[in-house]
Amino acid sequence: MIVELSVALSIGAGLFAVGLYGALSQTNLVMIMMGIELILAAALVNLVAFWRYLHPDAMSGQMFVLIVMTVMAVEMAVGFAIAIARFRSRGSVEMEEARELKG
Amino acid sequence: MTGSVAELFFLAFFGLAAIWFGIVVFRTHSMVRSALALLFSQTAIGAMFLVMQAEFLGVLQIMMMATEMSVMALFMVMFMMDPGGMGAMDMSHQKRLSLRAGGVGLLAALAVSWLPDWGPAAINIPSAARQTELLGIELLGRSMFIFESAGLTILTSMIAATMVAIAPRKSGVTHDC
Amino acid sequence: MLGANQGMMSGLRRLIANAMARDLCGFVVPGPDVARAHGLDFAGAGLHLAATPRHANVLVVVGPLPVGLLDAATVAYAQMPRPRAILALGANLIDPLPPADATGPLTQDGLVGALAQLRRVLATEAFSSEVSDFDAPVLQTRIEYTCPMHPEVLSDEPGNCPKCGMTLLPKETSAGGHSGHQPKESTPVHPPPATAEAPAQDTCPMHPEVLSDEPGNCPKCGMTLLPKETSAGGHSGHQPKESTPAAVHAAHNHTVHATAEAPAQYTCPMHPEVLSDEPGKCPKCGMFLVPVEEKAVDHSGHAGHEGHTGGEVIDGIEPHFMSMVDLTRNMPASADGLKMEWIEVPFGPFFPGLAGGLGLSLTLDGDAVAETQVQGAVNEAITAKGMSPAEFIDHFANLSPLSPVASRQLACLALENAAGIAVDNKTATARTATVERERIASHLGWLVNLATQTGLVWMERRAAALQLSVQAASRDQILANAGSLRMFLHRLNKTPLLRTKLASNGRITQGVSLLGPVARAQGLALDARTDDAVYEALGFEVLTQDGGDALARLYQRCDEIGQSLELIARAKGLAVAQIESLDGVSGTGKAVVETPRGAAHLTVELDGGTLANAMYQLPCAAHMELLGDMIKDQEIGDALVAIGSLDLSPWGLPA
Amino acid sequence: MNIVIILLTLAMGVYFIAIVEGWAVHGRISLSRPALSALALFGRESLLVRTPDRLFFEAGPILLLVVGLLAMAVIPLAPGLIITDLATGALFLNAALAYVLVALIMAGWGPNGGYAMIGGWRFLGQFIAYAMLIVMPITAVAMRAESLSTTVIVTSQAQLWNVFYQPIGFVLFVLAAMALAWLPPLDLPNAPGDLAGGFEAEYTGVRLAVLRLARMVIILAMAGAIVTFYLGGWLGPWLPGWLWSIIKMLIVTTAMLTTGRLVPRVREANLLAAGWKLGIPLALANIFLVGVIALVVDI
Repeated sequence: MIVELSVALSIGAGLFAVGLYGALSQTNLVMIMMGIELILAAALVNLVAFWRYLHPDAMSGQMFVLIVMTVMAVEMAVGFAIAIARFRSRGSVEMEEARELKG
Repeated sequence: MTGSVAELFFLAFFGLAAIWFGIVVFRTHSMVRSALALLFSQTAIGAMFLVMQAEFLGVLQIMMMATEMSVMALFMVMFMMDPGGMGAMDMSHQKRLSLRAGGVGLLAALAVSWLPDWGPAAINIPSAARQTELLGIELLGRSMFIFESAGLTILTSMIAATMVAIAPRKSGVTHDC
Repeated sequence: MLGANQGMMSGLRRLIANAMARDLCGFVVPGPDVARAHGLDFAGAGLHLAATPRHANVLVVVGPLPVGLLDAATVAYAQMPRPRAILALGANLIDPLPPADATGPLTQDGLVGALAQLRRVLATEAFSSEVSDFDAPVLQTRIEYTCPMHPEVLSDEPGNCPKCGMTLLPKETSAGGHSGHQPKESTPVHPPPATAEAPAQDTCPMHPEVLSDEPGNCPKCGMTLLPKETSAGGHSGHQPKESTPAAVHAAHNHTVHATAEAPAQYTCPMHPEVLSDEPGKCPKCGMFLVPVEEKAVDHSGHAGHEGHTGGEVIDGIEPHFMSMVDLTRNMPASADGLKMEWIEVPFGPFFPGLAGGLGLSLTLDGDAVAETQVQGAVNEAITAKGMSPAEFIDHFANLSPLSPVASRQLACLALENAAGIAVDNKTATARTATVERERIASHLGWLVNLATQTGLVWMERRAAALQLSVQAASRDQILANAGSLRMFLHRLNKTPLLRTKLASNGRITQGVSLLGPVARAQGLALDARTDDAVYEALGFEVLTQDGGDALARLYQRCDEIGQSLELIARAKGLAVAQIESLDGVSGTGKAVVETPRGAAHLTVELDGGTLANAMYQLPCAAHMELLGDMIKDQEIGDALVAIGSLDLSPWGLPA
Repeated sequence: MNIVIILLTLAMGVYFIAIVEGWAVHGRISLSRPALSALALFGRESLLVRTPDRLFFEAGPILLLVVGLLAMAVIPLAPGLIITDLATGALFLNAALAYVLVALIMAGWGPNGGYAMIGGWRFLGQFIAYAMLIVMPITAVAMRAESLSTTVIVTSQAQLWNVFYQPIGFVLFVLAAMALAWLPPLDLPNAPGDLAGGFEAEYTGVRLAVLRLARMVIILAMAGAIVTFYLGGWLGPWLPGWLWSIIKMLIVTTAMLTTGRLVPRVREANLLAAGWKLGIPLALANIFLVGVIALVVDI
């Protein structure tokens, strides 16, 4: 039983829950992206915690963190591009008004 | 053992700070505050990495998020109806569903993190300098392909994002739809 | 001292007060350019200048100010942190400002003396245990409450909106007590703050000031800038100028609700032939059906206000949802196609780098200029009737403090023409040389402003020193100075990056009649001096540039400085135009003089030795109209440089 | 003890910067004026604007100061004379400096004023132009030193200073450092001629004093970074190491404070274009060259 690991994982769980709530409940695309960022951050916490408390010798754990950070950056870039394009064409980034994206 | 207690304390402290800032993100009405709360949440996570002796990752996280979230703040101001939060506008929907989903997710993740026996904790952590070195060897050795793919992905997404975002040529298309 | 800070004069405070007395930082109204034209050298007197009143502790009032500028100066004073002092040079009536702490005549000696006086006052009275608030009618505000969603709801009491139940938010209006909303006079929405330290400060946010917590727009909630939509049914075309301070989404809710109440039809975005009265999915592709928009708008007329809090639910859209599409529909789009909120920011009348007194209000889209408003003339027209000629000449010269000599020359010429007096050639040449001297000084003053705008500190200092040395110098002194002047111009031309900064900035597209250096930089050989026999005798030829941008205007003015130096060298002396008296003369006379900013015209009617009428036309009026088109979509820095390149003088223009 | 010495150096350096800046702006050297100005600022009222975002308004200047001090923490003045010798010092410096942006956005947003807000967001644009030019030259420096630790970076220059080893990186880094410390001609966020003080425009009294102090600390930290990464840190003959560090830092600050004022302020769009179209390719070329040299030559 490693208390630190469980604490770190619980914090990851908390971040995940907050992020999930945000991603589902917000109406604005940018706010939804914030929720997704939080979910990814939760993943980061878990990865680092596993690396630290279980396999500190295996650097692939840290490398995975780097990849997730890249994914976060990509998500931002793509998300903002969509936001700009949508705002340009429709004047809104509210998801309520983007129902054709839901289909 | 004192080291472990201190580690536990700081882990919990920064972790709770991260969660609290994460909650602030969705509770404040001011969009700049929202983006900066997310920044501080991410910074607290970076501090957690430092506590967990992943120095390179921690510093990297702290550095990257400053830029990312500042850009986020700019977009929030651009794309929200009420970026100052003066109108105290409600910008959420399907609240109950979201709360339930979040709650279920929380419980499941908590159960997974506390129920199993994770085995003994690792004792020997490489020093920060050694870690950086090992990480470099990992990145440019065994994981080079993945690393390069990530690099290419980010390059592609940069270009694609720019393409999508720049103004379309005016060809009789009105923007008033 | 009225502007003292709260606190007893204890030991530490005494030290601080002494430090303050030695570290004076001034904010000059109407502007350093006017002060320099009067021969004031602040750097020489040991007074640093601040770009904003917030960073200053001395308000320097230079010369008598017209009423409009005094009000603006009062606001600037209110924005200065205490302890603050007023230094009035050659200005007696500065109401509504509090009485000056130090006064002096409008000369360099007067400035030095007044500063010494001020230092003594500051060192002893910077802190006071009894501090009264400064108040003036121009600073008054009144709090009104309004609904962020329904701007038409206005109330003197806090409470809830009768339409949607939201809490009403306070906003400030001027005490003038008009309920029509003018953007200039209100700042919306945050609750009034608890002022932090020290005596409650009247930081009046409401005036075209160099400070920026100002008029009408909350840059945060930006909602102020939204177009005003008046009725529930039709979007009445946006009028950005008249937008009300509180957020204005009157219409959009109604439209959304209308879609619910009206028997709207739903269609598939992919299959337009699918029409249904019920929301749901498309039988062909399974996509969500969307309401047909025109139908909704048709019915919005009877949607009314009822049922605002009602529970009608559209598929996929929650009740109370505020549609951003409707909100942004009528917003003006910027050049890049994005519909962003605009903020209106005042630049001037005391903005560093712009001519003192020139009040501009720029509507900014991001940091590009979307719209420009010029606040126009700063002083009243003079009523010449009944003035004696000498009186008229003085008044007319004071009308344009940036080029008083040329104005004096113009007045004298016109009066002499009216009286039929002929001036001998030598005097005429000497007078002309004085006008040329002023041209050099004025162009150097313009270079100081350009340097301020572009951040070239060495150039600012050097040009200011040269201007002060040339302005009142004799012919020999000017000629002795000519070498350093030419060297300065040479170094200016060599400045790296200045060329790229100015090139193709401030091009004029409109067909407005141009005057002076601006016209000549455009390639038009327009110069009142060509028709002048005196100039012809001096061998004057018109110089032109053909760029038509800010760079060409810089080169043009540099060339003109050189040309004026030559003209002064050829003339044998300097003399300021003057007329003793014209007893009992009647007649009409006209004259035109090429001032540093272009040709100025004056027609006077004399009746028995006093003036019956005077009609004048000063050069900058036409150029004022250029601003809007010239700086549209420019980045602020460039826009300000472009405005500066016209060398506008707001003084003496028709309102 | 280290901390005391470094803080003393910092205080002296800041005072020196104030004197040099007074000279650059007002054209005369006054030894007492900075002290008087600072005292006077403490005596002045610290106004709160009418409707601020109070949290950001207060936090902006303080965060800026903290960031400057954190950046100073990894600058070595001599072997062992450093507050924390992190294994990832170069990256840490970078991370700390990224928060200059955050502080400026806060300070710009907080006062609820047009000039301030434009100034704050302008700095974001400026950041996007210069950020890569901070990171990439540091990468090349770290490649040569084979470490991110600032002390190792200094010792790696024992044979040849990096300014000669990678001159392209040096020029880019100095320009980026000037942009980071918003020194003229890159003083877009507080441009006196366009924005009348920009994000500073609403600050008065003590808050303004903190803001200006923080800015000077940042200038000093950037000078320290330039000295550490490119000018061989404490390395030098005859004099003790810490003196060399200080002398070099003062020379670099003087150069940074004075030379930029000879050119007009750069427009943001041009800065972005230069940063991305010219700066980044050059920085990549620099990394490539350093890599090749490091493999081929043994210095």
